Amino acid sequence: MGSVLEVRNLRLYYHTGKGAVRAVDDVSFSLAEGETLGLVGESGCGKTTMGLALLKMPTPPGRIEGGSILIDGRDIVPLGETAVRRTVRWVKISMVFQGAMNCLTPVYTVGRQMLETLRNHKTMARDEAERIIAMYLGLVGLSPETVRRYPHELSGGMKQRVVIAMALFLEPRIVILDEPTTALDVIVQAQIINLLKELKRSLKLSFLFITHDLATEAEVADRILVMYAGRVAEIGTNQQIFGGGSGHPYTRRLLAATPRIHEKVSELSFIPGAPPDLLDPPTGCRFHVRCPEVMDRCRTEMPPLVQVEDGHASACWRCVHG
Amino acid sequence: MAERDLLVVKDLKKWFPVRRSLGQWMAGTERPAVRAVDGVSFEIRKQEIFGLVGESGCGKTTTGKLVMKLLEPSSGTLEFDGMDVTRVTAEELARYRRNVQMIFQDPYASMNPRFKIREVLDEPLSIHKVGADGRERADRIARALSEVKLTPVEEYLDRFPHMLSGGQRQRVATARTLILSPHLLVADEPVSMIDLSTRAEILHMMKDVQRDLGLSYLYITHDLSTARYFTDRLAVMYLGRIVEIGRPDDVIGAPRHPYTRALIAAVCEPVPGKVSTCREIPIKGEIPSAADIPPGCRFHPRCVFAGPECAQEPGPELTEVGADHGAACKRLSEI
Amino acid sequence: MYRQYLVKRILYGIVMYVILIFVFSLLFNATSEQTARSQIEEEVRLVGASLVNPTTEQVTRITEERRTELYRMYHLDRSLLERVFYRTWDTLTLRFGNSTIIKSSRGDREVGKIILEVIPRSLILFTTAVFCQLLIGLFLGLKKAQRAGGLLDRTTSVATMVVYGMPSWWLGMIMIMFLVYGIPLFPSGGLHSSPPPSGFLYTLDLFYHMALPLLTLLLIGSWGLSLLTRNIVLGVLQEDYIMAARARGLPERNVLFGHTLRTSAPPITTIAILSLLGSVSGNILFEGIFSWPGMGNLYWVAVEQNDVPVLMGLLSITTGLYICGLVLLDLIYGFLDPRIKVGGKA
Amino acid sequence: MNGGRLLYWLKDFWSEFRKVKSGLVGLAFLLLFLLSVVLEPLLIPFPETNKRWSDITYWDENPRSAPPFWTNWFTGKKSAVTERIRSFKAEERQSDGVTLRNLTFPYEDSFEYPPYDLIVHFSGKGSVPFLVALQRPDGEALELIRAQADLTEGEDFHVSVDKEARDAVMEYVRSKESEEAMSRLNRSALVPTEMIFAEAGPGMAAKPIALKGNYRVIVTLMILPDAEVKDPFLVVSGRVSGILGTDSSKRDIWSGIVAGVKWALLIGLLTAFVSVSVGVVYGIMSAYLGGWKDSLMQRIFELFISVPLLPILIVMSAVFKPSIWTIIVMMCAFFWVRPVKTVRSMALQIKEETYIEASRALGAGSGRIIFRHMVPLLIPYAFAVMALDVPSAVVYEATVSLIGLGDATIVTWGQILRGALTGGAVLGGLWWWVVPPGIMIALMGMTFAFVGFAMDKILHPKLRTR
Repeated sequence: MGSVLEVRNLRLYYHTGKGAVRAVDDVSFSLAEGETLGLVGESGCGKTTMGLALLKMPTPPGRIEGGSILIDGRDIVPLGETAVRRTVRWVKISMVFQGAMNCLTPVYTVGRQMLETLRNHKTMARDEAERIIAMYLGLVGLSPETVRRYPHELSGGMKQRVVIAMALFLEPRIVILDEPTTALDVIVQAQIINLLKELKRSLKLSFLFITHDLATEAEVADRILVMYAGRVAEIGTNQQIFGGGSGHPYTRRLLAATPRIHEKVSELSFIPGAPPDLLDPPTGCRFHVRCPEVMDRCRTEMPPLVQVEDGHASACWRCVHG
Repeated sequence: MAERDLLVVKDLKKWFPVRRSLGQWMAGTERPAVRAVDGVSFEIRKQEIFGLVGESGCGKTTTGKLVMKLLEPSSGTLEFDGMDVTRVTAEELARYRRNVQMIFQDPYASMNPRFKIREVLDEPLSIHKVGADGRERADRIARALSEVKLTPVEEYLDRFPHMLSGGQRQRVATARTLILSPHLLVADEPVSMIDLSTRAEILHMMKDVQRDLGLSYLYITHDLSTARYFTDRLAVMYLGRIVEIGRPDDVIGAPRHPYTRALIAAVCEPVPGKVSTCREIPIKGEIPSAADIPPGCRFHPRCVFAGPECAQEPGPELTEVGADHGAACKRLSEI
Repeated sequence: MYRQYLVKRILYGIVMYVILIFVFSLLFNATSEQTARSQIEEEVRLVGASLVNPTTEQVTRITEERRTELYRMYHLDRSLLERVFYRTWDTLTLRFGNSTIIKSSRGDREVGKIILEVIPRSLILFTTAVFCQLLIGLFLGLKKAQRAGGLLDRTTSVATMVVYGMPSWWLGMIMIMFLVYGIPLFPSGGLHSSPPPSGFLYTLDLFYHMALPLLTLLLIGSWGLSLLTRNIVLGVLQEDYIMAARARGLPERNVLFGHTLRTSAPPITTIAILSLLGSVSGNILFEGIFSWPGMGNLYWVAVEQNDVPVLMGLLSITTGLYICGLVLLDLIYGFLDPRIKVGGKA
Repeated sequence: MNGGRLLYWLKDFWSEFRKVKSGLVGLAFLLLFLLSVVLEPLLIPFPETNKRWSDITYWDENPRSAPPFWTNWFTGKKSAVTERIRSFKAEERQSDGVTLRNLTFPYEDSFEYPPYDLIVHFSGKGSVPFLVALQRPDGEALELIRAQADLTEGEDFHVSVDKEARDAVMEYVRSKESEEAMSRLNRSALVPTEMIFAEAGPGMAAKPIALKGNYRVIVTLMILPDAEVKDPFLVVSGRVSGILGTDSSKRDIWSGIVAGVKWALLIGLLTAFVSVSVGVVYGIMSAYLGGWKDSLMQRIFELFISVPLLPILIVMSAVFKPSIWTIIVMMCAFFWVRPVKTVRSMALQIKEETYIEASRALGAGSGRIIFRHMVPLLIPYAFAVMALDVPSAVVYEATVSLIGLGDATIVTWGQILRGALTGGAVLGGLWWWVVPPGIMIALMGMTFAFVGFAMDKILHPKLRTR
C-alpha cells in the first residue's frame, strides 16, 4: 500500500517540573500518496505537537517516548539530528507553521531566505535557483518581484503564500499545514483553500491539514482524524465523518456545536466541562467526563480503536458491539 | 417604532489623521486620514441583539468603541434612550458608562492578571461607589456570578484569572459588566477565542442574561454563521460603511449586496463532498487601504456586477429592498 | 526612505547641540565672565606697563580707553541674554578664547588649538577600546547564549557583577602598581618613550604604551557587553522564525550567526554603543592615571590649574562628540534594521 | 495597596528572591555594610576619624606609611606593631610633701625591626616635672627624657622619645662605640629607637642588631600638692600598624574605610532613590499623557540624555566648588534620565493592554488607572532599577573626589584614593593604601548588582507578547 507516511503508536511527552504531560499518547495513522489527511481537534489536544513530532522537532521539554514514524518506509525516530536535518527536514517533509505571520526572518528579504533554504539542500547555480523561486511564487499567486520585499512590507495573506511556496519548492513528499487559514479573513481564507486544492491536483502532494475548524476540514481533507486529549478519537473518510454516520459521540457533539450558514439552526448544542489536564488524564476513555452517552465501562477501561466500517474506526465502547 | 429605540446612530464618522511627511507638509497637501468609520447609521431596539459583521479593518470594532464613547467621533450623532450623548459632561459620561458596558475578545487580557476574581468584580463597584458597605458589595458580586452560572460562588472568588478556562473567564468578564445592571452590552468578538465545544455555552449564557435582565447587545463579529444563529438583526460593513442591514434570515438567506454574497459564498460548511471542487467566490482583488477609499461605491473595484455609474460620486445610500431589509448598491435591480 | 531618516536625525542632533551649548553658556556665565574680566585686566595692565615714561593722567586715559574697547569686543557691556547669546555663538564657531595657564605643545594658549591637539590621542585609545570591547562582548555573548547556564556563562556573569561597580581608573592604578612597578612589564604611562622612534617603530611603541590602558578598559567593559548580547540573543532564539529556520534544515551555524545574530544586531549595537558612550564619558579620567595626553588628561590638568576657558571648551567638544556618537548610533540602527531602512507597508 | 495586600506581596516576593543564590550573596554583603555602619564606633580604633580626618595632629602617633600588622605573618623578620599600652605598675613615695610616682610600662619586644617611637601620654593639671627611663632586658638602664610638663585641665600631654631623647641616646651610643665609629656617625640620621632597642656594643651605630626581650619604660612623676596626673598610657609607634596600615600622613586607613561605608551607602542610595523616583514618575506620566505632551517630555528627556555625565559633573564641581550635598543634587539632576526610557516603554505596553481599556470602559479615571493598574507593576520594578543605579553614583562621587573636586570635609573612599594618588602611593608601592578603597567601591557595586539583577529577574513586569 503506497502510503507515504506511516505513524505507529507514536508517544510524545512534555517533561515539565510537575510531571510528564502526555501530549501525544499512542497515535497511529497512515497517509497515502496524493491524499489530504485532516487532523482536527480542539486546542490542547496535541495536534500541533503531532505536526512538530513528524519533523522530529518537538519544542523543548518535549521528547519522543516511543513509536515510529516511517516516511517512504524509513523510520526517522532513531535517526541522529544531523541526518534528520540533512535528509528529512524540508526534503521529505515540510511544514507551514501556525503563526506563519512571523515565520520569516524580519531582517532578510524573502528572496534571500528562500535562496538560502534551496541551496542548502540542493547545490545549484544561483540563476537556476532564482528561476525555481519565481516559478513557485507564481504558483501561489505572488509576483516574482516579491523576492526583493522584506517580510514587514507584506500583508498577512501574502506572507501566508510566501511560507506555503517555501514549503513546496523542494518538492517534499509530505506538507504539514498547521492552521494555515485561521488568522486570515474569510475571503482570503477561501482563496488560500482554493490555492491548496489546485496545488494538490497539479503537484500530486500529500497534505496533513491541521485545524480546529471542522468546516475548513470538510472543505479540504479526503480523510479525517479526530484527536481528543492526545489520543485518536475517530478516523474515517470525509463522507463517513461528515455524512452523518460518525461513530464517536465527541465528533457528533462537535458537529452539532458548529453553527451553519445555510440553514437556520434553532438550538446550538455544546459540550459541558473543559478538556482534561494531560498531567494526570481521567482513567478509561479520556472523554468520559464530558460524554453524554457515558457507560460504566468507559470510566475504567481505555476503549480500543474499533473498525466501524471499511476505513472508518472509532475509539468508543458504544461502537464495540454496535 | 412601537417602542422607542435604545440606541440611535446617525451618520457616525471617525477619521484618524495620518502624520504627513515633511515633503507633503511643505506641499500643503490636505492631511490624509484613515477613514475607519465613514458614515454609519443604525438603531438598536430594546431587548434586541444587533450584529455588526465584516472582515478585519472594516471599522466594526471602531464603531463599537464609538458607541462605548472610548473614542470621540469625528462627526455624526449618538442617541441613547432618547438623549443625545454625542458630546457629554463628566457626570453624564459616568451615568452613560453605567448603562453601556463592553465585553472584549481576549477573555484573559481583559482582566488584570494580578487581580483576584473578587477584585476584578469589585472594580466597577468602587469606581461608581455603588453599595454602601462591604457586605452589600459582596452580595452584588455573588449575584452577578450566579447570573452567569459560575456557582458555587466561593470557589471562584479567590482565584486568579490564569486559573480559569477561557469560557469561565469570559463569564467573569460578563459578570463584571452586569454588576452595574446596564441596558446595552457591546460584545466585541466575545467567543472567537473560545473552544468550539464551550462556545455555544457562552452564547446560551448571554441569551439567558439578555432575557432575564432585558438587555440589548451590539454583537461585533467576523463569523457570519454564529451571527446568523445569535443575532436578531445584523448589518454587514465594508471599509467603514454599512452595505446591507436586516434580519439574518433575509441578509444571509437572500443577500442582495454583492459583497454580502461574496462573504457568504466564501464561508465553508462542515458537509461532505466538496473536496475536489474549487469554491467560486464572486469577488476580485484585495481590500484597499482605508487611507485611500475608491470614489463612488467603495466596493466597485472588487465588484463583479460593477457598472460605470458605480464609480461616480455620490456613493450608494441604504435603500429598502424588503421588510426591514436594506442594501446600499446602485445596481440592485440588475443583480 | 533611509536618506530622509538620516537627514532628519543629523539635523535633530545639531539642534540638540545648539540648545545644550546655550544652556551651558547660561549655566557657567558668571564664572566665564569673571575669567574674561581678569584676562582683560591683565591685558590692560600690560598696556599700561608698556607705555614709555607716561604721565599718570595719560596712563589712566589709555588703560581706560583700552578697557572699554575690550569690554565692547567681548560684548561684556550688553544685557545678560545678549552676552550669553554671543558666548554661545563663539562656542559654536569653536572660538573659545585663550587659556589662563595651559599651553599646547607648540606653546600657544588658544584653547581651540590645545583641545584639537589632544582629541586624536583620546580617539585612538577609546575607539580601539570600544572596537575590541564590541568584538569580545559579541563573541563571548554568543558563546554564553549557546550554552546558557553552562560553566562559562555562570563565571562570566559573576565577573560582570564584580566589575559592575569598579572604577576603571582604580583598576588602572592597580595595574600600574603590579604590572609596572611590581613586575616591570609595561611602560608607566605617556604616549611613547621619551626619544620617540620614527616610522614603523613609532607605531609599535605607541601600541606598547597603549597596551596596559587598553587591557584595563577591556577588563572593565567587555563583561557587561557579553551579558547584554547573551540576553538579547537568548530572546531572539525563542522567536518563531528561528524555529522555522531550523525546521527548514538550515545548519546550526547559519541559524546562529545568520538569522539570530543578524536579527539581534540592531538592539545589541544600540545598547552596546550607548553603554560604551556612557563608559567613555565615565572613563575620561582614566587617561590621567596613565598620563595618556588625551582629553581626559587635559580635564585633569585643567581642573588642577583651575583653567576655566579650557574646561568650558573641553565640555563643549566632549558634548559635541557625545552627540555625534548618539547620532551615529541611530544611523547604524536604521541601517541594520530594514523596518526603518525600507520603511512601511509596500 | 492596603496593608494586607502589601504583606502578601512581600511574602510572595521573598519566596521568589530566596531562590536566587546570587541575590542572597548580595543581600548578605548589604547587611554586612549596614552592620559596619551601625557598629562603626566599635570597629574604629580612632573615634574622631570623621571630624578630624584631615587634621594631621590627631594622627601624630601613627607611623608614616606603615603596612598592616598582619604582613608580619608573611615575613621571617617581624616588625614592631603599633600598640597602646595602658597597663602599668604604679608605686608612690612621699618625700617632703611631694609625691613621687613611678609608673612602669612593660613592653615585650620580639621584633627584628624596632618601633619608630615611644610616646608617653598623661593628663591632669598643674606643672609636673617628670623623668622617662628605659630598662633593657640586658639589665642596662638609661635615662631618656627629663622635662617639665605644664598640664592644663582636659588637655592630653604627650612627649615623644624620638624627638626629645636624641641627646640622651647619643650619649648612650658614645659610651658603647669606638671613637672612630662615632666620628663617622651622622647625628641627624640616627634613629633613637633603633639604638635603644639594639644590642649594646661596638658596631651598633652602623649595623644595629635587635635585642629582643622584656623592656620596661619607667616614668617618674614629681606631683606637687596642687598638681594632679590622670590616666597615663604609653603608645608604641611600630613599623606596622592597624588592620590596613597607615598612609603618608599617618592616618589609619582602616578607620577611613569603615567611616567611608556610611558615606558610600548614603550617596549611593540617596542619589539612586531620588533619581529613579523622578525618572519613574516622569516615564509613567510621559507614557500616560501621550500626544504632544508626551513628545515634549521626550524632547526634554533627549536634551538631558545628550549630556555626557562625568564631564558636566567635573566642570560644575570645578566651577561651583560643591559640598557633598550639592554633588548629590547635581548627580540626581543628571541621573534621573536613565530609567525613563525603559519605564516609559513598559508603561506604554501596559497602557495598550486590554484590561486598561476595560477599566476605562467601566468608567475609571486616569488617576485610578495609573495607581491601581500601572503603579503596582512599575514601582516594584523601580526598586530593582534603583539598586542597579547605586554603584554608578558611588563611582561618580569617587571619581569627582579623585580629581580633587569632592567634599574634603568628609571621609569617603574617593578622598582616600585622592590622598593615595597625590601621596604617590602607586609609585611607593603602598598597596594597602590604594587597594582597599577600590575593593570596597567594587564590593559595594557587586552587592547592589547582585541584589539589583536578582530583583530585576523577579520584578520585571514580563508583559505577554502577543
